[in-house]
Amino acid sequence: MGILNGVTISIVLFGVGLLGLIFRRDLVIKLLALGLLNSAAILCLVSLGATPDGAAPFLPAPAARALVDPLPQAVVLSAIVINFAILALALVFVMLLVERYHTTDAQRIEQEAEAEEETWT
Amino acid sequence: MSALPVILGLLPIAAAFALTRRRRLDAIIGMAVFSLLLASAFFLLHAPDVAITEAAVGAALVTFIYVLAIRKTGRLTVVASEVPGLIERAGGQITGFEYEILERLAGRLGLDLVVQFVAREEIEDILLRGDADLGAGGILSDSDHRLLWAPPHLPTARFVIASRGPAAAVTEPVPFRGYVADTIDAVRRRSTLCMTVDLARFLAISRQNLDAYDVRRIEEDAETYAFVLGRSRGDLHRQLSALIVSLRASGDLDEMARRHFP
Amino acid sequence: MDLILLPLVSFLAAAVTLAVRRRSRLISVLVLLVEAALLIRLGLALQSAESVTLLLGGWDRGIAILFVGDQIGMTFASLILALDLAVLLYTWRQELRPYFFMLLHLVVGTGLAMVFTKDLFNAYVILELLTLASFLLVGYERRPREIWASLRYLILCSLGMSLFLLGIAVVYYHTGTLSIPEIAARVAASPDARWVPLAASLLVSGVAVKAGILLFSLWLPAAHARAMPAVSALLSGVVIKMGVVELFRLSEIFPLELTLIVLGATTGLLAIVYAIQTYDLKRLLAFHTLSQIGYLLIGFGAGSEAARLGALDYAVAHGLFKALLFLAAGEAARAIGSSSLRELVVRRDDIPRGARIALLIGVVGIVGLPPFAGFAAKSILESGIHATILHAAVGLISAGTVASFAKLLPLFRTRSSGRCCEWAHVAAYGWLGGAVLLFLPLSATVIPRSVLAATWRWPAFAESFGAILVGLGIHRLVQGRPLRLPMRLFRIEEGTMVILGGFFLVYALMRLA
Amino acid sequence: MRRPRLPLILTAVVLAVAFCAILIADFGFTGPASTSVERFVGAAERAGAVNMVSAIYLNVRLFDTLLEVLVFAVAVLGVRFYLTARGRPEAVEKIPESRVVGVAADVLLPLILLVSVYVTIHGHLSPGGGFSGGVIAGSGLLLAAMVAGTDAVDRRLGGRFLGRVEWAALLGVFVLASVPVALGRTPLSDLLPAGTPGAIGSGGSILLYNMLIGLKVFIGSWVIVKHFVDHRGEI
Repeated sequence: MGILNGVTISIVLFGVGLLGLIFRRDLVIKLLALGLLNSAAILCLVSLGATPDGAAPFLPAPAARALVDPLPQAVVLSAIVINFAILALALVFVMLLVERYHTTDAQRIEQEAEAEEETWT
Repeated sequence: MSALPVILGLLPIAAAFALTRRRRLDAIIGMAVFSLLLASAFFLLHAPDVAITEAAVGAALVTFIYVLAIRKTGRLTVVASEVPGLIERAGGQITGFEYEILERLAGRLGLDLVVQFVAREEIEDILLRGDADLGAGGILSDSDHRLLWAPPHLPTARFVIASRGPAAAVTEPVPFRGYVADTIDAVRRRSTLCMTVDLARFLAISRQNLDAYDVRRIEEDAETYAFVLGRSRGDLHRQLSALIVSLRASGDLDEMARRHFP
Repeated sequence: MDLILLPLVSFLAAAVTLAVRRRSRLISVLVLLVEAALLIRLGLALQSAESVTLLLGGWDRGIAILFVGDQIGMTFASLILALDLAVLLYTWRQELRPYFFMLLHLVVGTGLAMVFTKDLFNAYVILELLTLASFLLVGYERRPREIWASLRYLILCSLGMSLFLLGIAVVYYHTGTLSIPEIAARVAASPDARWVPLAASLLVSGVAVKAGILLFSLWLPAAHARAMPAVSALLSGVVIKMGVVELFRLSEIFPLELTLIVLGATTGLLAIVYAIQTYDLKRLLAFHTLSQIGYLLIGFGAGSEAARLGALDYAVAHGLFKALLFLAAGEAARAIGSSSLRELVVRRDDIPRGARIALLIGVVGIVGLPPFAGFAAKSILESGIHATILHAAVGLISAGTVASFAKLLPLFRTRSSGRCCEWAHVAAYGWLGGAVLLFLPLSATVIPRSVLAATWRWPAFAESFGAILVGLGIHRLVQGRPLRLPMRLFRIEEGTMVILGGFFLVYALMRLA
Repeated sequence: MRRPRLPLILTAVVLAVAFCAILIADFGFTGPASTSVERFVGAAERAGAVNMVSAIYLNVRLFDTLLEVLVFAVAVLGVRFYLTARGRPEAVEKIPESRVVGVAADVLLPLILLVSVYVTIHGHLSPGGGFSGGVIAGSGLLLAAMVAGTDAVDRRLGGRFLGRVEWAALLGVFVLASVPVALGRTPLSDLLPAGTPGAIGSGGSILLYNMLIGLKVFIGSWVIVKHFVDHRGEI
């Protein structure tokens, strides 16, 4: 399948997501990067059993072509929903933070939060 | 089946494109495009169930809520050191002379005004990095050529603060241009001193106990306060200059000054 | 059948709580009673058999979700129910919404599912639900700093779970199943395959983020210290332990001994340094929790039966006294208005009597004074460790524990008896404190006599008192000499990189083994 | 507040690249997996569902799905809890309406709802299921909200009553899952007959689950969308 198979691509996507998570300071974009990480893992699972000449997992099975493994597809549905739940809740929390700190810049929020805190060491 | 490698190849490009956008709206739309591509990849990988769910959840619902949540209008980000009378927090709100000018500027430009309070010495760094548009908070006009200076909006009065007692009488006042916090600290320590300070520092100090000092106002307006902008904010600089000039011409500036400094 | 009923009852209760929206407390108590009965029945069934298995839906092995009730599951399930009761008692007089009880049910239910499931993907879903429920619990009081702590918690946990999902993909590609025993059989058949270390390090580092292993979970103390007392107790007693349970399950698949020992030792020692240097009571407790996770991992990695039993015993003991400490610390901090130790010491007369006694019992348990909880579990654990270096590491962690809790001693130097406190809190303290004090007879019901005998020999006593003396010495030594410890690591950016670094560490260890 | 310094940038890039390299090298991906699909064909035949994915999703691995529904419920609950408590801005102005949107809403909304119902109740026969059906319908209501405002849509749907239905549907899912245990059968097994594959009434309880989940997710995603519309533009 060459280099352009789903698994390799998903690993590259994971790398892109990691860099986004580290380098983008805006929380909204950090969350998008987080979603990308999860999507990458999902793509990885779905591409495990995929063959170009396979058939979607519906009965009755066609005689000529092999069915694609349905299990990764089924479990991935849960993963997509979980991904959504995390993104929605995190966004709500970002909204609450913005109300208090007036910024979505992670480092600035960090500084303000540290400044508010009594010394604890 | 030749479409699959193409779409798979596009995926990292779309993701990298989305995550490097400067504007959040662009990034969100970019990720929506990514999700659609991903859904079609799932379809071509013989996973129609996953494709439908990804399109409905990843491409539609997530995009909706993110687009709804973010603000479409731009912001005017101001970094300021807190100075009484000029720009200060009072009861959950921000008030002051400079803040009022900034509000008018934001209103004129149709931007949301966001003020972040930082230490005085950080303002130049932040502006040079381009993390904020404008610096405020009793900044004395300076000739720092790395930054843009708006026309002065307020002349500062000068105050001499001298310790009572025989030691002070012979000392010449030295100009004290340290940061506000340093000045307050000096007074709080009740160290023997004799110095001249500008209006902003005086206002800050006057909240301390000044029993131990003689205070007198010098009627000589040597210096002025001005806003400071990053080098790349030329257009904003023009708008702000025009605003200050028109405010001064209409007399609003004097009226505001009287209101904040009775 | 009881295996699946335990979590299902909790989930049903969560749904009912929200649908009915009143009498939430009554529902919780009923559910707790039902679950206790089910657990006792399960315990009786385990008397006659090594383990109870259940294939959900009656499907074939290999495709069905497999539930197994064994000693690990039983132990942790009892701990979860004990803490559930403590939290219910403690919050009895508090005004709480149905929302809180629903989340409580979810945490308990997911915990009960977690301890029995032997399916990798099922574990993933459970851990995510646990993450979300505890995320909302941490932010329950809606203060901005809590919100920030909890958002970091969510982001880093979710990164960990993405790693876990990738690990699942690797495993499924090579084995074609998600059931842990089946995977273990495949791995045993080809132990040298290249994908094994990769899969192990992805799965382990994913879970480690949840389990509070220090390299991966630097963000965690912030989240713990910020939550309300009942929630902190639950987080450190249940939520973190679930990550540890999954690590134990993973060690059935992969040869993780070396990894567990190295991770355990670093976690234990690093966290104890932070704990010694921390002068905020709740943070101290949170950091200390991490160091105790180190104990558990060393116990499990050491490989002997006694060490394993000791680790399980210690997990329960720690859950009990840490919950006690968190609850009492919460009440004390609320009475004083600050959780800073200096403030607490200065105004120690204002601490309610019940909270002070509870703190004392907790400290006695935690420093391992014979014959209470900490001592009993530690000596069993140590009797199973044979390598000298591990002994040294465990001893150091014990001494460090004493050193970090010696800071609390001035709290008890007071004549005033303090004002009386709420009966609800006293009931919770009584329940947990009683368990801490009577831990030895309690664990005798579970742990074989031959293993338990190790606690009554003089070396165990000597070791325990030695650790206390050394700890007090360290406390004297470092008191008033603050050390600058890196705090940047608690940010999201650095946290992400540290998690990646941890992945490489585990990978290297797996290749070595 | 400094920009990340060079060593930090380098470390991050090296870590990420090394991570990808290890993964690609050690994954050992050589074409599609050789896992046997036969066992799942057998399972789907026993469950009576044409769509093998839904047979696994709602029968073989039903417990995962139950947890997933709970995850979604928690998300809805969290959004509602945190955004309601903030109080909504006094006057939530309508999203500026354009003719295009109005016409689109009139034409598209019934179509969207129809599709979502089809996707939901044909989940065991064709791609889709309760979850995607519910999300499609719930976010489709955004169109209506853009034209009429969230309050009007909410009133039309029956406001408070809607909340009750949502939790009743959630409760229904769990009661349905508990029935086999109550009757002393294997937990989480399917009591309804498999039926003839391909017929709408086949697939045992899958159709019931799909409908309940669809209802729950429909209301849930509408609640989420509604709250975000009311609090839009806050970041």
